[in-house]
Amino acid sequence: MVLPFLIVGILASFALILPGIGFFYKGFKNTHGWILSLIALLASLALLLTPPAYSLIQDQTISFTPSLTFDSLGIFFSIAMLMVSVFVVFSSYEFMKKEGNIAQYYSLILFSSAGMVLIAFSMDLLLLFIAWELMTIPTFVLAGFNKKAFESNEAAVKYFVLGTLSTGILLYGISLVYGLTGTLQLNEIFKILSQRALVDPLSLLASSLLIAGFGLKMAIVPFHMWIPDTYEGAPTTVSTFLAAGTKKAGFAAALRVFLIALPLKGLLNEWSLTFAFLAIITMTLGNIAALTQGNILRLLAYSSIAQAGYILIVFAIANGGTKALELGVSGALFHVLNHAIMKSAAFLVAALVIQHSGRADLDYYNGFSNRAPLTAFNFTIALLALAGVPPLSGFWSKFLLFTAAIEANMIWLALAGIVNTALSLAYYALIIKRMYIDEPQDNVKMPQPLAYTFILTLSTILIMFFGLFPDIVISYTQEAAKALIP
Amino acid sequence: MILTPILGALVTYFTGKAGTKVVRALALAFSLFALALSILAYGSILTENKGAELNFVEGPYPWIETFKGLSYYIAMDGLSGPLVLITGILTVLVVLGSYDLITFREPLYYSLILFFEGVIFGVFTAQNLFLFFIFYELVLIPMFLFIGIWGGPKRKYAAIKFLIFTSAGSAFLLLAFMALWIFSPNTLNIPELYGKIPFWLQVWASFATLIGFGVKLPIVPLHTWLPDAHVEAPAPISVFLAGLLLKMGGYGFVRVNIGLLPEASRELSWIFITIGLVTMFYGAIVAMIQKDLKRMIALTSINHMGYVLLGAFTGNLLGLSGAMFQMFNHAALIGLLFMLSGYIHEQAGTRDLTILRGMKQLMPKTSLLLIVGSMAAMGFPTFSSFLSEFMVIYGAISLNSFYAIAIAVPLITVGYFMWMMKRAIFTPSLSNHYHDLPSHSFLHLAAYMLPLILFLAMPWLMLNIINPISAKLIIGG
Amino acid sequence: MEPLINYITLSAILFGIGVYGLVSKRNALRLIFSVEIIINAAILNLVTFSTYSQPPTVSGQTFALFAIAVAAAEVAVGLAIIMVAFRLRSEIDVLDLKKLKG
Amino acid sequence: MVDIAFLALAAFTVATSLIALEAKEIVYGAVALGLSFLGIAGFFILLNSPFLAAFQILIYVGAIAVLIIFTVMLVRREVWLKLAEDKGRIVGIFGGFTIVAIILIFTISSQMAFQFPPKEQISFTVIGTILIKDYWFALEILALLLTASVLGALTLAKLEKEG
Repeated sequence: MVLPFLIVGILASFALILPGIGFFYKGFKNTHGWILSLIALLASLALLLTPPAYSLIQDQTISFTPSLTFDSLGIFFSIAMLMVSVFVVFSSYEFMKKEGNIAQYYSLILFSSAGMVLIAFSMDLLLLFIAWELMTIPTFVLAGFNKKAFESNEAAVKYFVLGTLSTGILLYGISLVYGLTGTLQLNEIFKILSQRALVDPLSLLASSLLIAGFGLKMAIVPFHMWIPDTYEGAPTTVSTFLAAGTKKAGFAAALRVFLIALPLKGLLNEWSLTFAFLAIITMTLGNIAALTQGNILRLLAYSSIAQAGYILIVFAIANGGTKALELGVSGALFHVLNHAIMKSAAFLVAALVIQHSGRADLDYYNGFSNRAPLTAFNFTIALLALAGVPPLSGFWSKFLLFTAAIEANMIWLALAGIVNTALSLAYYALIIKRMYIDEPQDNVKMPQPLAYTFILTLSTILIMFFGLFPDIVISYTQEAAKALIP
Repeated sequence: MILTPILGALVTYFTGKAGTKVVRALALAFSLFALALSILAYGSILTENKGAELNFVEGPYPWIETFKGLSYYIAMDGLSGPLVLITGILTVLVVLGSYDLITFREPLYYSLILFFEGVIFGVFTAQNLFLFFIFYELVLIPMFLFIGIWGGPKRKYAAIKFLIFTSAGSAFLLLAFMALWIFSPNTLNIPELYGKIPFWLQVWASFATLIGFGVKLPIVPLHTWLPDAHVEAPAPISVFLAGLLLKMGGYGFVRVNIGLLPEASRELSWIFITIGLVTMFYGAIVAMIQKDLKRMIALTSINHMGYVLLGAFTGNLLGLSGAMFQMFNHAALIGLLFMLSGYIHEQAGTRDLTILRGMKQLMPKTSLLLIVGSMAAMGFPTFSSFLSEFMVIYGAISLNSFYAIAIAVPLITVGYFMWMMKRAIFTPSLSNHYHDLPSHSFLHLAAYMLPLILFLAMPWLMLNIINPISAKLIIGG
Repeated sequence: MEPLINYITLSAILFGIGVYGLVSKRNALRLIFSVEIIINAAILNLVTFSTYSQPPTVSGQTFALFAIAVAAAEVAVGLAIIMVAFRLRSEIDVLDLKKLKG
Repeated sequence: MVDIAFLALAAFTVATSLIALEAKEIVYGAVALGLSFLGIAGFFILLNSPFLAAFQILIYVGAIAVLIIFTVMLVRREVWLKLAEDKGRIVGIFGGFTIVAIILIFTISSQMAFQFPPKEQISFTVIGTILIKDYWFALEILALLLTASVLGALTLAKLEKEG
């Protein structure tokens, strides 16, 4: 139980120290901030990955506060999200060479990461809310970090309005849940609600509001309109952080709230149908919109919406029996991890290109494989994994999710997912086609900075490794799923 | 066995800087090595007469503990043997044939060829449905790049069309396999699934695989990607496409539908056979009106694959063995025809049958090969393709005499090949700037005929390996 | 004291006003006003439920406390973003911000 | 049944929030928004939560509203003082009413809609205990959050040297 405190402590103290140093020590350079924040993130990651961490799972005796838990679900999400942070910080090195306010940038990323870790571990709506805000508020600033660019600022304004709206909606939903039960502890909420003979209609309203609140972060379809604009306008490293990191935190929060606090018998049917509907709409719309984009960032944004649709399947099958749920949760967790890696990699390639050339249109990628062979290869692997081509990691998680849908007797949902996967291959293949087949406009070699190459190659290795040996992750996610399902 | 070419692919790619000669030599060496392996494997199955059993079993090694169904399980039996053999042969021939026809980005090309070979080996030997599916999907990537990079003028369109059709097809396949997995969560090893699937599931799975494999085969309403892909692909790749990729569909039908879903296959055989007949007729008739030599050959292969579907679902020994035999023969003969069309295109500058003439005087060697190849494609009794077509049709007739109309198909085929030959070869030419084949190419192309003649002369070489497995499949179990 | 429904109705109306503003206004500041009204409705809800819960609890009031503080932090950041926007251009009409198409 | 004080306050709050959105001059809107925050504080007193009321006045009225007014005044020299014609008003009204209707439908069908507050009331001093006992960690996180937002706001608002 000490671990979450420790991690948040490490991240927060580095986050606090960084601007302090930046203020007092005039010689503060990009390298310093980069190294310091990497140390903080890697230390936290190492703490989560060490074996003692797992022995602590069983030991629930040391507890400082009832609002935190330390379970495998939380560890899993924290690992996935911290990995994204590491990716982002690592590749920010190039981006920050040209920017001011270095210390603040890294510090805000660390603050936000601390918030994400906390979300993964909270068992109390109050703490969840505060952690949610700790994650969100720094990202408002980060989205508008490029103060001289209109696009960045527009992205920030839109993101801010929608972000605070999600705060408001979330708050309203939480207030209803609190009004129904008189408590904020997730376990207690479930206990009290399940003791009632009737399901209060207000709980339905509350869950819809919570779906909407989380959905704004998760990029579920009716709440997705800000996503492409923000991802396009914000500095691309920040978009990576938003798409691969904070979005996952939305799923972490939603999983906790919906599978621990609100799985009520009377509610489940309405829920599963709503979620199944949302899932189908989200993936279909995301994929179709992605097909028509001419801008790599918007394409990736829409594909990220589609990916959110796949993960939503897990909520839709909550009614389908323990086995389906177990498969689904484990698939969703795996997909979260995969998506964190694949999306980071894809966005970082876009970031690299934008930094080099300032261009985000797809035409620039024509003949990319000649100009930057290694980057093109890594990008291809990431895209194929996003499309769910076996045996890359993205295949297995989608496979688990779809199987769960079949297991829960929702074959149509699985079918929709599979058809969508096939559809999505089309636009990923179009990018690959551009990179390998189309003639480039010019044959100028593009520099492949070491930081990017390292992180992209690492992601390729991870994608292939998890693809060839998915067992390592799946056995863990299944354990986490069992912990989550009563 | 699978690893050899894939390893070769990596080596070839990374030696790419050393120059194209090294790359070619390496690719040839690796493919020859793979060919030797496959001949050895084939030979040992043949001599020990173990066509019905699994040989060279690797596994099942559990791959993913939590998915009980998935294991690494590879083996060869009488069904995979001939296909593995022809894969080995075709790869060597394609590597040889690419010397003249592929002129840029060689390292990538040859490494993709070897990668493709390895994956195809995987498809034909996988004994686990998941493993099979993974290889099946992986084939798409090199093929997509082949068509897209080295293809003709409309290559981009053809590549994307190919990818979308086939990936949509495999989506259905995945759905079927997932359903099977949910039904039997502990294993998807093909030998362990025999006869354990309830009938209703078999029916649903049959429909899904009809689409899934049907796209690859291709059956008629789903075939439209094929002519485009063939026409745009470079000649050596067309050989792969027609010779091996289409076989994946046929192989899938035999392995999965006949093998795992026998009751449904029996009940629904009229659907499959009807589609097979339609495919045969369609392929033959549409081929007749083509002006482009290559497009004509592509449509011929649709026609030929119809035989496979027809034979496989006749449910008797003759038909099934004939279908398997046909797959092997077709791979060899279509390889020859496509390579020829490639050479003709290069030498004569056109494949348009309305322009192409007088090859008899100007390109005697080419004409000879074209005549021979066409004869093989017609099912002329000097080649083993005659044997297999005969077996299929005979098998079909013995099932239901109505299927005798299938006899009409070879007649149509003969008709349009004759017309083509009259046009292109025997009509006197108007110009005389065509060049004939160099003799090394002639030898290389003639090599395609070897298996066809060999297996006509000694059909037992093939049938001894095929018959046991088809007998086993028909009896069930 | 009123029955609970009166308070919920009130907060619902405030929520509705917020939504109305969000849908119909195209000025960044007014949008922030609307969102603040929604947050206030939620806070009012929290305090109401805290008082009306049986047996009475104060965690709702505690939550409200936190929420108010968080809202303050959010507004500070939001206004800073608006200031940047203002500096970049004198127009902050969101419709004009629609250079990026939705 | 309905308290006059409640009614009056409700009317005041709703009216001021509407004015906040509809006022021609955005400065008046900002002031009205502050007043509506004040109205909410009034409800907190009606709900026996004087501590919350004090907090609301301190933070929302004293800090947020003032901050907003300052911003509005700072920026008011510029063109965007006048609002553009709001096109989506009818849709907006429809959306607002839908939300109100949905919430009310769900609430009325709920068992607790016509509840009255229990007789006994907890003293607000308990809040302090809870803060220290259960939510000390959340409090620390809140401190982090405030630091982060101040840091962020400063970063954004700071004038860069190059201009």
